[in-house]
Amino acid sequence: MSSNTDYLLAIEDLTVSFDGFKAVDSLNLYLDQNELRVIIGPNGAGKTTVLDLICGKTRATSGSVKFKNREMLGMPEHSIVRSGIGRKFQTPSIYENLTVYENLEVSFPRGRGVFGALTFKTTTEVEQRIQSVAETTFLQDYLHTEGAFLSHGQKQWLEIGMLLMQEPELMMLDEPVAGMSPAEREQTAELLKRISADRSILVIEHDMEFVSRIAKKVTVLHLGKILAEGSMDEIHNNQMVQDVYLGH
Amino acid sequence: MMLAYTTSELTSIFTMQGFAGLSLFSVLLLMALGLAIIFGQMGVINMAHGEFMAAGAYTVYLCSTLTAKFAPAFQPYYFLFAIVAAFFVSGSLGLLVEWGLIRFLYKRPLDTLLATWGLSLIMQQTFRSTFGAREVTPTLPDWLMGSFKPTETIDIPINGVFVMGLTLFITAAVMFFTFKTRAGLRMRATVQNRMMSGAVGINTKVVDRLTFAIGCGIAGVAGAAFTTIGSTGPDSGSRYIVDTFLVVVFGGAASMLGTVASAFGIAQTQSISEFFLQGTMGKVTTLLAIVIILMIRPQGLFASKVRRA
Amino acid sequence: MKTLRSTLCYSTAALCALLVSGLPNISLIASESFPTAKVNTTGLAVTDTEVTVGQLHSATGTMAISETGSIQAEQLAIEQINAMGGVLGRKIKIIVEDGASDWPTFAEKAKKLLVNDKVAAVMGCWTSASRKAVLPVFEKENGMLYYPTFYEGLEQSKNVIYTGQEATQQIIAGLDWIAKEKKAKTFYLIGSDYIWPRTSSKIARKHIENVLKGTVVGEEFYALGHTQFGSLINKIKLKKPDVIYAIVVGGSNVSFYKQLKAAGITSDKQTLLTISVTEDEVLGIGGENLTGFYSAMKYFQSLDNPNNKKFVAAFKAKYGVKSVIGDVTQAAYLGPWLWKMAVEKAGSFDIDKVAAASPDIEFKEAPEGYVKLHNNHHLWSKLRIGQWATDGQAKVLYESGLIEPDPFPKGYQ
Amino acid sequence: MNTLQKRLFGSKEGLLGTLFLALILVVVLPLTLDIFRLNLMGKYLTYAFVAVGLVLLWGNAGVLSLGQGVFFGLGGYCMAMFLKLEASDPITTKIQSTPGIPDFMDWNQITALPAFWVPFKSFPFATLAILIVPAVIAYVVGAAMFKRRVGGVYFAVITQAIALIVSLGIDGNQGLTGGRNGITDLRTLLGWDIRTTFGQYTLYFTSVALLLGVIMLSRWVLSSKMGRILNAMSEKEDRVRFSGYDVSDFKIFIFCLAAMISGIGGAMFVLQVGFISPSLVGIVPSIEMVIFAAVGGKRSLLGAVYGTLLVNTGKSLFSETFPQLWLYAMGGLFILVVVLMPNGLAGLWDDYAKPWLHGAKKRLMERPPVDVGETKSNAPLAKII
Repeated sequence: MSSNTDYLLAIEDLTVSFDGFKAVDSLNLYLDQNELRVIIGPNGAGKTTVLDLICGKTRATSGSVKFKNREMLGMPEHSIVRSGIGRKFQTPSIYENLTVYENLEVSFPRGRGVFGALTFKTTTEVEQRIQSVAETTFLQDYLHTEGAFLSHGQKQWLEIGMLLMQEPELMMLDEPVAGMSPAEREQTAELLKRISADRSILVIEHDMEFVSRIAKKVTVLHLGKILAEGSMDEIHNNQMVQDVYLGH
Repeated sequence: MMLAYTTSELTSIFTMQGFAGLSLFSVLLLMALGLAIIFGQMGVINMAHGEFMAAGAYTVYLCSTLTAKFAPAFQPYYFLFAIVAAFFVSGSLGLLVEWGLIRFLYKRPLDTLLATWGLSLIMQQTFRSTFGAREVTPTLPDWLMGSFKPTETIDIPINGVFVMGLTLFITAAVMFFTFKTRAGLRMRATVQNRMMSGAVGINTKVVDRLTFAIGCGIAGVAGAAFTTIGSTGPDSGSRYIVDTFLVVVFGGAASMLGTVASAFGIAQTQSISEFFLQGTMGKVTTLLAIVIILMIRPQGLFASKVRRA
Repeated sequence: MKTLRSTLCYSTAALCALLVSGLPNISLIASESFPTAKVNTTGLAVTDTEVTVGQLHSATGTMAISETGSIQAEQLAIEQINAMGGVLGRKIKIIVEDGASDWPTFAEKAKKLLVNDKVAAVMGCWTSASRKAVLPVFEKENGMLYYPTFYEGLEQSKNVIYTGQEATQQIIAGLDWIAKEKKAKTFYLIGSDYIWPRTSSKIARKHIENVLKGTVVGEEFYALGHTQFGSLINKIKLKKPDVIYAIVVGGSNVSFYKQLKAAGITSDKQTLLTISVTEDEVLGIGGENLTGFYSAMKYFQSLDNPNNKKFVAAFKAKYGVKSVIGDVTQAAYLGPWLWKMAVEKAGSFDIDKVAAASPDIEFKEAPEGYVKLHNNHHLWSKLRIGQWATDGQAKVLYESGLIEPDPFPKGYQ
Repeated sequence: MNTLQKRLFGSKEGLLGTLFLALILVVVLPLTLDIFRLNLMGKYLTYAFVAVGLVLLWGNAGVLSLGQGVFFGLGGYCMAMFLKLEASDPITTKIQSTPGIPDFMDWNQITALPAFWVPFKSFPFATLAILIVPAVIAYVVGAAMFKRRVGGVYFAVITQAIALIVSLGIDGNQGLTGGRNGITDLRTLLGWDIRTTFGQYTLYFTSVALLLGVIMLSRWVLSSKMGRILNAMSEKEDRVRFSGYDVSDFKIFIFCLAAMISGIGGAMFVLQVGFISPSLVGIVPSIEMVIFAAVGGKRSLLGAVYGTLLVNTGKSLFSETFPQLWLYAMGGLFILVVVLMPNGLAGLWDDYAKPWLHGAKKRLMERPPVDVGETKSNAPLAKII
C-alpha cells in the first residue's frame, strides 16, 4: 500500500472494528489539493468515525491514511495536527471560559511546547492574525466576549476560526451548520467557499440544501463503505442512494 | 527447610493457604460490590463507603447487645437477622445521604469525592460519640467460631466459609438484580442514557436514589460480615476504603465481572506475597503491583468497549 | 481551653469522702509554709492556691481507644491528690489537650502547654511516636513529662519520668518463665510494624538465642490496622513453634486473636505469650477469644493486694463498674503521685529541682505494689504473668522480684 | 503597568492582593502573635505551599491529585536527612553501638550509614534534592499516567494509593527511614540552632518570603500562554489536543511544578517543627491539603494561603476548645465548601465583597462607571489572582 500519489489525502483500505462490528470497512478515499469534499450518509454510516480515524482520535484496525504521502496512522493527535490537519467537532468545541480573542490566541501555532508556552509573546503578527481571522469568521465585534455568551452559530464560526489560526492544509468540519439560522447558513457557505481557495476541506453534513450549495464532489457513506461518489446531481439521481435514504 | 515436612502436611498447608486467599477474596469482593455499583453505575465516588460498612457492623453489635439483654435464648440465631438489619440500616442511611447531599453533585465526580470524605469524618465522629472510641465486638454465636477439620491437619475456619457463602449470595443477588429484573433494567438504562431513560418514563431520580441506597446497603452487609473476622471501631471504615477503591478501579469501573476478577487477583497476590515475604512488605508489594499495572493499563482489567464520544 | 477546675477542685463532699478513704497515707502539707516566690522561681503556672498541669493524650483518632484509660487514671489520681490537700498545699488544675493521634499535633500541643500555659508538669503521650515528637520540645522548653506506656527503652531524659516498663523489664523475665514452665525451645515472633514491637522483638530474639539457647522460627511485622492474618496463621502452622510471642497492637489485635481461634489455634494446643494485651485490649478482643493465653505485664486488675483493691474501687466508683484497668492505666495513675512526691521532696515546683529530686522516690501505695524511681528516671518494678479467662480478667500465675530498669541493655542491642 | 509586573502580580487588583497578604504575613501576624502562635502560623504556611501547588494542578489544570502529601513528605525527608546527619555527630551519639549514625539506625542494628543517606551530608545536595526528588517522582508517575490519558477520578484514586504505598513503605523500613516515629530531634542547620526564638522568627520570615516567591512564580506561569492552555485543557481536553498541543506534556509539567512547590513546603515544615514522620505523607494529610485549597478557592493562589491559614487556625482553636467536635466541623466544612461554595473564599470575595467595594468606591467618587472595554482587556489576568 505504499503508493506515492499527488493526492493531499489518500485513505486506503481503512478498517476499524469495535468488538467485531466494522464501523468503517475497507474504505478508500482520495482528496486533491484545494478540494472541497462533502461526505454524506445516513446515521451510523461511519462518517464521524472516518474523521476520528484520520485525526487519530480512534485507532484504526488496519489500512492506511496518507497525508502529503506521510502515514498518519499511529501518530499521536497533536503530531497529526502539526502536520497540517485541522478538525472541528460535531458539537462546537470552544473554550467557554476564554474570550474569543483568547480562544484564537491559544490556537495560534506557536509556543506549542511547554517552554514555548511559558515564553510565548503576543506579537503584532499574532494580533493581526487574530484580527483578520475574527473578521473572516464574522466575530470582529465579539473579540472580548467570553465563549459561553456566543450564539450556537457563532460558536461554530469561532471553532472554524480556531482552525484557521492553525493554517491547516486540510480542514475537517463535522456538521458546521448544525443549529444555524438560514441567514447564518448562507454566511457559512460563503465562508467555506472563501477559505477553500487555498486549502482542502472535508465536510460532513446532513443539510442537503447546504450541501448542494457548497459541494463540487460528494461521497456517500453507508455501513462503513462508500456507496457512491460524484457530483451532487449524480448522487441525487443514484438509485442506491435513494434506497438507503428512504430506508429500502 | 521444606524437607522437614511430610507431603500430607504440605498439602494441608497449601489447602489452607488457598483458603486464606479465597477468604481474602470474598472480603475484598464484598467490600467492593457496593462501591462498584455506586461508582460504576452512577459515577459517584463514595469515600464514605467504609463508614457505611462500619454502620452495618455497629448494627450487628447493637443487635448482639440487645439480644444478650432481652432475649438471651435467641442468641444463636440473632446474627442472621442482624445481617438483614445491617442492610436496611446502611441502606436507609444511603437514601438519606443521596437525598441530602449526593443529588446536588451528579456530574461532578471529584466533588462527590471531597464531599463524601467530609461525610466520612462526620460519620466517624458520630460512631465515636455513640459507641465510644474503643473497638467493639459483638458476641458471635458459637456455630460461627471454630473450624472444620476435614483431615487431622487441615483447619478451615467457619467464619471464613460463612463470609464466602455470604459473598457468593450477594454477588448472585446483585447480578440477578442487575440483569434479570425490571428495576435492574431501569438502572442500566439510566446509566446508558439518562436523558432517553427520562424520556421513556423512567424516574431517573428514584433510580439514582435506589441505586445509591442498595450500594450502601451492601456495604452494610459487608460490615456485618466483617464482625466475624475483626473488630469494629469508629475508624474501621477508613482502613478499608483504599483497598476497596483499588479493587473497583483495577477491575475496570463499569464491569461487574471485572470487580470479581480484580478482587480475586488482588487477594491471591496479597495472600501469596504475605506467605513468602514479611508482613508489611507483602502488602506494599501488592499495592505497588496494582499501581504499576494500572499505569500500564489504566482502563483496568475489564474495560467496557464503547466508542468514545 | 478546657479546664476541669470546677469538677476537680470543688467535687462533692460525698465523692471526696469516698476518694479519701481510698487514698495512700501521705501527710498533708499547708501552702503557707511554702511561699510561691520560693517554690516557683522559673515562672511556672503556680499561684498561692493552685498549680496547673497539662494532660496530653489522644481523645480522638485511632489512639483514642488506648489512651482513654490513661486519661481517666490521671484525672482520678489528681482528684485524689486534690482531695487530700493538693501539692505543697496547692490544688492541681488540669489543662487537657487533644493530641488527636497525630504526632505533629502532639508536638504543637506540648509546646502550647509549656510555652503558653507554663504548666508545671505534663501527664501524657502513649505511643512512642508521640513521645519522640514531643521529647525535643520538653528538652528545649525544660518541661516535665510523665509517660505511662511500657515502651522500647533506648531513651533517657532529664525531662521525662517513665512510669511504664522499658523493654527488658517486660520481656526477659517473661521469656525465662515460659521457657522453664513450658520447656519451650522454638518461638514465633509477631508484631505490629513500629519501633516498640520491633525493639521488643529484637530483645526477645537475643534472649531466646543467647540465653535460653532456643530458636526463633519466624519473625514478622504487620502494618498497624492490618486485619487479614490468614497467611500468617498458615505459616505458624507450618513452623509449629512451642510459643507464639505476640506484640500486635490496636485494631489488628482483635482480628489476630479471632482468626487464631477460628483457625483452631487455641490454648489447649498452643502456648501464646503476649506483651501487648491488657484488660483494655481484652475488652475489644473478647475474653472468649483469648482464654488460656498468657500476658506478661507488671500489673493486672485482678492483683490481690490492699493498694490495688482501693484503687480498683475508686476507679470503678468514678468511671462505672464496667470499666476495666490495664497495665498502662495503672502506670498512668502513678504519674501524678510520683510528681507530687518529687515536688514535695524538692520543696519546689522548679523543673530542675523536681528532676533532681525524682531518683529514689518510693511509692509504697502503688496499686502494682511497691515502686521506686531509678536514677535513670524509670521505675523498679516486678513482672507478672497472667493467664486470661473468659470473663476478661487474668489469673496471676507468676510474679518476679523487683527488676532494675535498664533502658540501654548491654548485649541486647 | 509593565509586562513583567503584570505577569508576576496579575492586574492592579492582584498586585494589591499580594501586597495585602504580604502585609498580613510580614507585619500584622508577627506583631500580634507571640512566638508560639507565630511558629504555628509558620507551620501552616508550609502547608500553603502544597495548597498553592494544588491551585495550579487542580484549580487550573483540572487534575486532582490526592497524593500531594507524598511530595511534601519527600521534600521534608530530604531536609530531615540532612539535619539528622548533622545532629548525629560521633560525640552526641557516643552512647550508641555505632556512633555517628542516626539513633534510629543504631536501634535497628544498622552499623553503617546506608548508601542513599551518604550524599545528604552535603547541604547543597540536600537542597537540590528537596526540589529534584519530588519533581522526579512526579515526572515518573505523571508520565506513566498522563501519557496513557489517565485522568479525573482514576488519577485521584491512584495518587491516593501511592500516598498509602509511600507511607507504608516508610513505616516498614524503620532502619532506613525512622519508621512510624519518623526522623526526630533535629537541632541545627549548618550549626545554626533552629529551635531558638531568633531561629524561629528567621524561619518564619523565610517561609513567608519563599511562599510569596512561589505565588509570584505561579502567577507568572499562569499568566503565560501556559495558563490559558491549562484552563482550556481542564475544560476541553480534546480541543487542545486538536489544536496541536501534547496535552500530557503540559500536565506533566504542572504536576512536577506542583510537586516541587510542595517539596519546598515540606522542607520548611521540617525546619520549623523539627521533625518529619510518615503521618505527614499518607492519605489523610494529602486530602486535607486539598480541602485547604478548596476553602480558599481552588483557582485562587492567594485564596489558597488564606484557606490554609483559616482551616488550620480553626483546627487549632477548635481542638483546644471542643476536641470532640473538631471532626464534625471539619467534615461539615468539606461538604459546605464543595456543595455551596465551589469557588471558596475567593468566590465569596468576587461575588460579594468586590461588588460592594466597587459600589462604595463609586458612591465615594461620584464618578461615572469605569469603562467596560478597559476592564475587559484586563480580564484574562484579573481571573488569575
